[in-house]
Amino acid sequence: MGFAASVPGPHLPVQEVAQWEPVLPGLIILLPLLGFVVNGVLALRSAARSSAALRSGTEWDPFAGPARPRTHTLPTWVGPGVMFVAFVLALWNFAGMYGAELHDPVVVRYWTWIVTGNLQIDAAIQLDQLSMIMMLVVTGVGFLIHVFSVGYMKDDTGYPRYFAYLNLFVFFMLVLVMGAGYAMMFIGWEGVGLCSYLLIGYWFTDREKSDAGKKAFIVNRIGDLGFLLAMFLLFQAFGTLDFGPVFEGAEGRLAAGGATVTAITLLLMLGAAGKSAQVPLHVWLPDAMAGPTPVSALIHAATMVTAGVYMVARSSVLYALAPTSQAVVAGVGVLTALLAATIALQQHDIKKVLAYSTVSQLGFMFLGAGVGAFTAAIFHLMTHAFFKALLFLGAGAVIHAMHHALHRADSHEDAQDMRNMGGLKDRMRITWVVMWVATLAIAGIWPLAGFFSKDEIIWYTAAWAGAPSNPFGTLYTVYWLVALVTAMLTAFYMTRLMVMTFHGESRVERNARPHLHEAPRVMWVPLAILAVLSVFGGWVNVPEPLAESFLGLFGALPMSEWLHHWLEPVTHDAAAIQTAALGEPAYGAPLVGGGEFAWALASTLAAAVVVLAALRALGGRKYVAAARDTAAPGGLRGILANKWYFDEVFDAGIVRPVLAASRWCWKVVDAVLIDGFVNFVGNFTRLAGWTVSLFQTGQANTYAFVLTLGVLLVLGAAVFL
Amino acid sequence: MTDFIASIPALYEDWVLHALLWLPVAGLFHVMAAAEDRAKHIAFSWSGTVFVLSLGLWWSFDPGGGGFAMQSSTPWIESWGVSYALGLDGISVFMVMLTTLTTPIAILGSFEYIKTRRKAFYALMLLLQTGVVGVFLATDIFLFYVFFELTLIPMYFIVGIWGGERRIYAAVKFFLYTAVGSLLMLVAILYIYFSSGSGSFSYEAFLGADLTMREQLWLFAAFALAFGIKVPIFPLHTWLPDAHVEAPTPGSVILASLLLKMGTYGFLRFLLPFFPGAAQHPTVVAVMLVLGVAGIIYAAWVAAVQPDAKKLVAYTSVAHMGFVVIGVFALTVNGLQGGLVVMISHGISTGALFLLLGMMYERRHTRRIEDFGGIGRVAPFFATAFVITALASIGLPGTSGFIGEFLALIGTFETHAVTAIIAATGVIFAAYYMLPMVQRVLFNKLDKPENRTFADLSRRECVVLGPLVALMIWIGVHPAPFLRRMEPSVQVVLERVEEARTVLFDGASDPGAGLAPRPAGEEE
Amino acid sequence: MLAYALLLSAALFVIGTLGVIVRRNAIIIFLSIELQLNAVNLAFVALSRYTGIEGQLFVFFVMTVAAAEAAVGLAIIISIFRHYKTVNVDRFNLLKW
Amino acid sequence: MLLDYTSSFHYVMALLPEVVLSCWGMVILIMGVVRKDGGGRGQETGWMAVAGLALAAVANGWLYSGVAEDGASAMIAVDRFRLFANWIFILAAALSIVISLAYVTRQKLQAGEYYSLILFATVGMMVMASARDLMVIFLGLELMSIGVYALVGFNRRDRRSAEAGLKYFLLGAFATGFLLFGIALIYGAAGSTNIQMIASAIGAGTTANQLLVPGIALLAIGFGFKVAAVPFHMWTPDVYEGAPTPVTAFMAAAVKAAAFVAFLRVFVVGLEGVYGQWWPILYWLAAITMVVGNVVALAQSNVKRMLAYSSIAHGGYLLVALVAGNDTAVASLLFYLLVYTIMTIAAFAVVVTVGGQSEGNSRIEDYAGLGWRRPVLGVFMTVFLLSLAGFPGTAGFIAKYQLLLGAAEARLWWLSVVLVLTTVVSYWYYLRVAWYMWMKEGDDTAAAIASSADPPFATHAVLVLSAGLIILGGIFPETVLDLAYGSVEGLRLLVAGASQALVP
Amino acid sequence: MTEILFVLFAVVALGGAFGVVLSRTPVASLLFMVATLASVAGIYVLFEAHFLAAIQVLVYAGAIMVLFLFVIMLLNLGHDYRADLKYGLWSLLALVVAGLTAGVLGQAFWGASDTGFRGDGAAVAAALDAAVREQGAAGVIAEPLFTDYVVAFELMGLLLLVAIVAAVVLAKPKT
Repeated sequence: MGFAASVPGPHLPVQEVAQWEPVLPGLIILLPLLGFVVNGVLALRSAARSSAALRSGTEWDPFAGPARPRTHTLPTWVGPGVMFVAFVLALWNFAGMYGAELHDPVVVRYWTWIVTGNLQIDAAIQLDQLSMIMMLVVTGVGFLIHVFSVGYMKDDTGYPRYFAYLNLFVFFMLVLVMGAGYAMMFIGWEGVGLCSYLLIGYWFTDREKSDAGKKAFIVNRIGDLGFLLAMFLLFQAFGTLDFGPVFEGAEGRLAAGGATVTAITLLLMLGAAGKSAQVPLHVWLPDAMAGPTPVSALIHAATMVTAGVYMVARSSVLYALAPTSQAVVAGVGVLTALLAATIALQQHDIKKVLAYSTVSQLGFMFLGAGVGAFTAAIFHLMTHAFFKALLFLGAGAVIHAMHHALHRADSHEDAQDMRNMGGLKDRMRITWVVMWVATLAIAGIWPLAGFFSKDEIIWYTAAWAGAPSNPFGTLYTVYWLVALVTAMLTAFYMTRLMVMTFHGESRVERNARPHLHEAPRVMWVPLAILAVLSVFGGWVNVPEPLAESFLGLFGALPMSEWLHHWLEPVTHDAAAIQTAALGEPAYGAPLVGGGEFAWALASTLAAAVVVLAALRALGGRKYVAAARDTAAPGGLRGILANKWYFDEVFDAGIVRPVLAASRWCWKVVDAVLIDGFVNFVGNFTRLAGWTVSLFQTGQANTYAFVLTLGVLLVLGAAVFL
Repeated sequence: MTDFIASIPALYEDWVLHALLWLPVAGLFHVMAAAEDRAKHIAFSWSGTVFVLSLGLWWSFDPGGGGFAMQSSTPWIESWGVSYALGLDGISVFMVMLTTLTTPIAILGSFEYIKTRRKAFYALMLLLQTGVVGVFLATDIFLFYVFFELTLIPMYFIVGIWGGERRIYAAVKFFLYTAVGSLLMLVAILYIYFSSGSGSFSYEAFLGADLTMREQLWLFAAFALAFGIKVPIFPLHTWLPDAHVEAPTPGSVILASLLLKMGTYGFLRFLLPFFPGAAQHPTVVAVMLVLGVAGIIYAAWVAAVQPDAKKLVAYTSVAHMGFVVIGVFALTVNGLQGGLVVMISHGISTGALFLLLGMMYERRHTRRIEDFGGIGRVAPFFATAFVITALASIGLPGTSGFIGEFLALIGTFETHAVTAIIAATGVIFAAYYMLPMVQRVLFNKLDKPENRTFADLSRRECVVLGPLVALMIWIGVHPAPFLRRMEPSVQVVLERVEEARTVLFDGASDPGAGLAPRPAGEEE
Repeated sequence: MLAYALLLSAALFVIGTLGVIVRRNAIIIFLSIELQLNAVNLAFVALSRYTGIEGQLFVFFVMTVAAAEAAVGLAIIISIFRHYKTVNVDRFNLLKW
Repeated sequence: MLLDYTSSFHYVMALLPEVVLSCWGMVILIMGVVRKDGGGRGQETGWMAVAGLALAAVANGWLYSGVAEDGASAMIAVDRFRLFANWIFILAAALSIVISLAYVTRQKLQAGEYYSLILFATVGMMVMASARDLMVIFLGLELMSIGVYALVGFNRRDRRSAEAGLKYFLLGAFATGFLLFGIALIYGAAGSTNIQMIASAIGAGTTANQLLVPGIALLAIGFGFKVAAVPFHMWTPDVYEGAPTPVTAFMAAAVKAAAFVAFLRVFVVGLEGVYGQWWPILYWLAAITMVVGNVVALAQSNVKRMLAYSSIAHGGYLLVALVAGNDTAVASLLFYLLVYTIMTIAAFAVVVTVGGQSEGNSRIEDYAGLGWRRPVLGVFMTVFLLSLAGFPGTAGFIAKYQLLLGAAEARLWWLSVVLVLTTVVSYWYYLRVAWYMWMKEGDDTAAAIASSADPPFATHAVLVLSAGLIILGGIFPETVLDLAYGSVEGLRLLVAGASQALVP
Repeated sequence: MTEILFVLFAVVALGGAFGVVLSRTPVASLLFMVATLASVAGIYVLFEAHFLAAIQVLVYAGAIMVLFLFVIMLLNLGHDYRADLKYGLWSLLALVVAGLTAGVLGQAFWGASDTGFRGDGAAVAAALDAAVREQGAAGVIAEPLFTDYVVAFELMGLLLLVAIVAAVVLAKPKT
């Protein structure tokens, strides 16, 4: 026996399908990791300096000197830089894939990750149309947000740490969307959860903020449990967790509508609900607004929270096989959309409104994914990434301005409370404009991005409700109606936000008002780009009838059904299964009766009406600044202001009981029962010893007596037994 | 010359196991002979040398067919059939390497912590290392038992002399608790010895013992008690928090990283192969799984409400070892391999956690979580290491903890889905106990003036933690080399269980006949 | 006859035992022990009629031993009397528990 | 050389160690009288006694190495069992004398009488080991007992010593009565007191069972007293506590060993045929002894008294070997006794050293911090305690393991379980001494005690030797183990021959 | 005749024994003991053990008991009238235990009759009587004492030596 080389080394990258050669796909993932490492080292160096100062009783201000220290200048280039290169690479690959008209996913294997007797998981990435879209969104929007952050976080002492976390987040997000199997996806899944945790609690010395991070992580883990269990079931059913074999074998191995596939999809749904903040696991997302605003834009609006939608879309084949799960997904989605929208009506924190708006929009995406409109869901995911990122960044610009102004005025007013704002439009023109663009987009006003995507989801809901053999037809109709109402609510609360923030009289602290100013260029340029995307982003997936109609200016606008075709290879299996099971969807929408065009027209008009009505109704209202606003709303408004009491119910129903049970386990079971028993055995033995030793009276008579007693016993036993 | 170089591998394989086992004893004498001040350096050098030596195992160990490699056997007490027999297989190789790694790290980590009676301390540490390595290397049951018990004494003194306030209570509790189990196991060992009729205490001879189901169940109970206390399995765990809280840092590290592993190692090495029938008896499996799951959930809950950071981590050990228990008794290859990885991972991450807590204690002389807060601001390197370790401990993908728990759970799911589902909630509860501690120690306001002078990691402490953190991530990212090395041995265990299934459960005409002797026993 | 002798021997033996238990005077306790030895001697003698001369021989040995014990025992009693000024065994309880 | 007892010279040869030792004892006695002790003189007398023991050991070795016997019905057995046991007694006596040297001088005891009594008691033990006749066993027992009675009460200045002497004497004599009654009944039942004759009578079925059965019970009681089996153990703690510590050591090791050896020969050899009659008695005695001995030891705060209870517990372990009764168990009894002798005397040597002038410092608190103040004493005491507890790495473990092996071979599972569980109990009180020594700092009194606890050279030598032997025996026990196994051969062979010869 | 004498001696012996245990003064106990010893000597005679009967009276009742008396007198305990008998529950317990022990022994001995006990008891007795006639009462005992039991005999010598040494050591006054 020598130095055996029987253990094979890591696999060289192996490419399974050679129809198209991806360009350095691994580098797309690695670049953000590289950024993380560089920024992380810088962060540690700067933290070391500041902590050394702290220990000696002073504070280290990195911005005090004439020039910023290198630890605070390098990240400016490294952070967005790696994102930019990654985005370019992603674009390059997109172009390649576009040209190759790829049908099957390209899987690139790097090394064997886990290998046991009957399980092999490779560190592999999968490139297909869906992951490509996600990569573009993640790197593209991510890049813009990085750039915005340069301005937003400029004066934060933890600047390098911030970029390290942000880069790490993008790394995990890319792993999530590019992983070639559920296991890889899970790495990213938990990884982004970690980064979300770190970034929410970025200002970790603030108790509330770090609480929020913790809450996000734990709630996410509840969802992760579902994901984990789904993986176990998948492994049991398929013996692998790779996407390829699972989806190819799904129809053969799993009975359509059967318990297994339903269980798998419901468990996946649980995972998705955790990550995408669906009811009832949505409670973490509003709290997550504790993080820096660009983080909210990137993680809690544009990318991470949509991972659930991505996962459902990715598993479209499985969902198509499980109509019940689909109905559940759609139901959860629509319920979430409605509840979140109602809550958003009564929030005063600008970020909270956006957070609930995000939850609501994610609900729409789930609705889409649930009814089988996977493309529509992804489409909405994409457009939502644009306009919600824009909204958050815009809000960030507002908060940035407010914060500076209040800081200058030595005011302790809340910089995020809309009751302290008002009339900002005069001082923040650009922000005001782009925010309106985004608001109209999310409200679903033609021809902005949100109109096409949201519209499509609602329309598909109706269409599938009318599918001939859909067992849940009625339910779908209800979904559709709720979705409609929610869409109207969306328009309303967004208008409310705009009105309270930018219009009317200024309620800003008088001394602070002069200090309000527009965001620097590094911040508004990304806003502008996103605004453009919010306008035109929806044009990539316009059904032909619409594009040919008045809404597409009779084909004059560059609209196409491109996304639909692009995602065809990913979704057509699911579509085929679903159509086979439920029948063709009813292409005439209910109530409206007509086709896409009539419906679209009606919906955009309705949305516009709501926006205008809201403007009128709210525009004239006098708002009271937060400091003076003591009136606690009652009735339904109170319920909404208190977010339907979800947190309270969880607290009383789960958190406290578990805590109480934990205490009980510790103080009673552990200390009294188990340890008590153990100590009892010990003490009892010692006590017994002591008791027996009392017979040792020191008197010879006693000893003789005991001896005789023994004699009697032994003799008696011997003679009689 | 070239011949000599070519012969080095064979030479290495001939003596390496003996060297790993006895070099620490040599170090012990060296420490005893040295001056008080130099004791720590000497001890570190010896254990470091052992570690370097053990590194060769990574390349030279050949998993082969899953049997023992580098076996050697010398008669020791011939009249009893006891021999000094050592061997290494895919199960023990990582345990040995974990030992050789952890010991120097624990010693290095104790440089500042142990201020009094250093010679005695380091001598005991080295003795402990010999004991633990012996447990993992012995292929003779008598020899195993000797080492198994031998580890108690140094630990008893380490806890009792250098421990905290209630050190004596903790030390004695630890000692008696574990002794109860192991002595009953001794009786069981003798039973098998006479049942096998081979007049030998070798591992193979014991495998050849022909035991009926009834006998197997009794013996299983005795062995399971011994190992279950060591692990510790749920209701037998109360010695652990006390021992951990009172033990000095290096003691806790060794206790968590190595001594607990002796229990689960015993499961894999003895319990399953010796009593394959009992191990798959439905009632036994049910009991073990329930206890494993109970440990996971219960310990996580109890951990979550501990005010003492060290006690918290101690309870997490119980939870982690619960994963090993269910993985093992799932009797699937994934479960067993997962259990093994959890053992390795827990050894690394919990060891690191104890080192970190020790550093906290050295700086602040308190272990109460509420006495900290905002440490992240004053000690960024410390905080980074702490967070990474905590994440590895709660099984974040990309760290070693995930691989183990994932495999253990998936393996359990294959045969006992409900168990796995309940156990998987441990994933949530892990976050539930660990994150609040991280938050309350590292985050929140730096509002206690004493904490403002909390020093960051020194260079020595970086050297202590660096390898552990690196390993956590390495195993998390690329565990395949580990998994490949352990698989054949795990398969051997499983095959034995399978074999017994056909004999004892599936259509055996005479269940009383028991297990047929293994073919391995016939080969000579 | 043998049975009666043995019964008598047993009775004497048990009375001796009783004496050891209920008397406080060390000398009387010792005397009771002598009584027990005598009972044994009686048994030996009775049995010797049925098994041979050795029985009587043993009585001879036992008497010698009894004499030796008497010497040592009384010496011990004298020795302890010097410390306690009594031979009441109840007083000798420095050593207990 | 073959002993056939045709010449009375053969008797002398067969009893050579005993003869040597008896004569030497008289020489010591005269030495004591002639030289008048006091000063350092007593030490020389002591070393002389050790020399005599060495001579006896050599004589014993000569017998062991090749003397055979041909006298099935001889009263004296010349088998290796006896000779191995003799070595144990000699070793125990020698170690006890060595640790007595300083004590005797310090307490101004009469060295000549003291050492000669030890030697004579040793002769008694050797007789017990060699006797193949109940009467000779009885005489040996008395020889030993009378010597030890005197030794226990030897320190006339100490009332505790006197009290212990009286209690031991009264109860000892009392128990002797039972033993003697038992002998009488066995004699009546089997027609002989010769062990081989008894065995053959039982084999031939010519015993009177109505006498045999109570006879066996009474014999068990008589021996049970000497081995301090519960409930015949009541004297042990008091006597062990009160006796001069070296004498306690001697009693704990040698007296117990002698009683066990005789016990074993009578029961395992002589009464083998009625194993069914006596094993339940001993089984329960063993179980109760182990439990009570260990459990009550927990309650002790005096180290000497704790060791007394510990010796009761060890008696319980050894009874297990008797119950098992197979060759492994017999060998284990021998080996255990040897190891036990070393470790218990060594432990008492530490107690003697710590005890100081007044012998009063034997409370557990007096040991606080001793380990760090007197590392040599501490380390050695720890080794001895661990060995007494039966921990791996020490000879005590090997001995206990062999005992269990014997029990397991006899399939005495429950007794084995009791044995190991009570062993766990014993860990507590042994470790308690260790934790006082190492884990407590101790107050000024303890510090003063430690500073005066300077073992003299002889005691030091005993400690080093014992610790060395214990660890050596724990790691390389093979040689001595084989010797013990070898010593079992021949124990029963003659019985088989005798029964053939006797059956017409 | 033998039976009557046996009963007579037995009654006296038992009475004496009870007297030993129950007498209030040590001296009385001692005298009762002498009575018991004497009656036992009488029973020896009934069993044809004349030599032992003689020694019993001479050595035991004579020498040893006188030694006891000396000690009692030496320690001035002769008139120690304080009851050293334990009454009450203790004596009751002792009685019960002793009674039960006696019962067990009696139960065991009841069946030990002449016939069926180790073959023919009469033959052994006859052989013994013949030996006594031939060698004399002392000779019968002396012969095995110096042949088969010579070892025991020598041991007895040693035993007496030890007893002397022990007695001397212990009884020596404190210096």
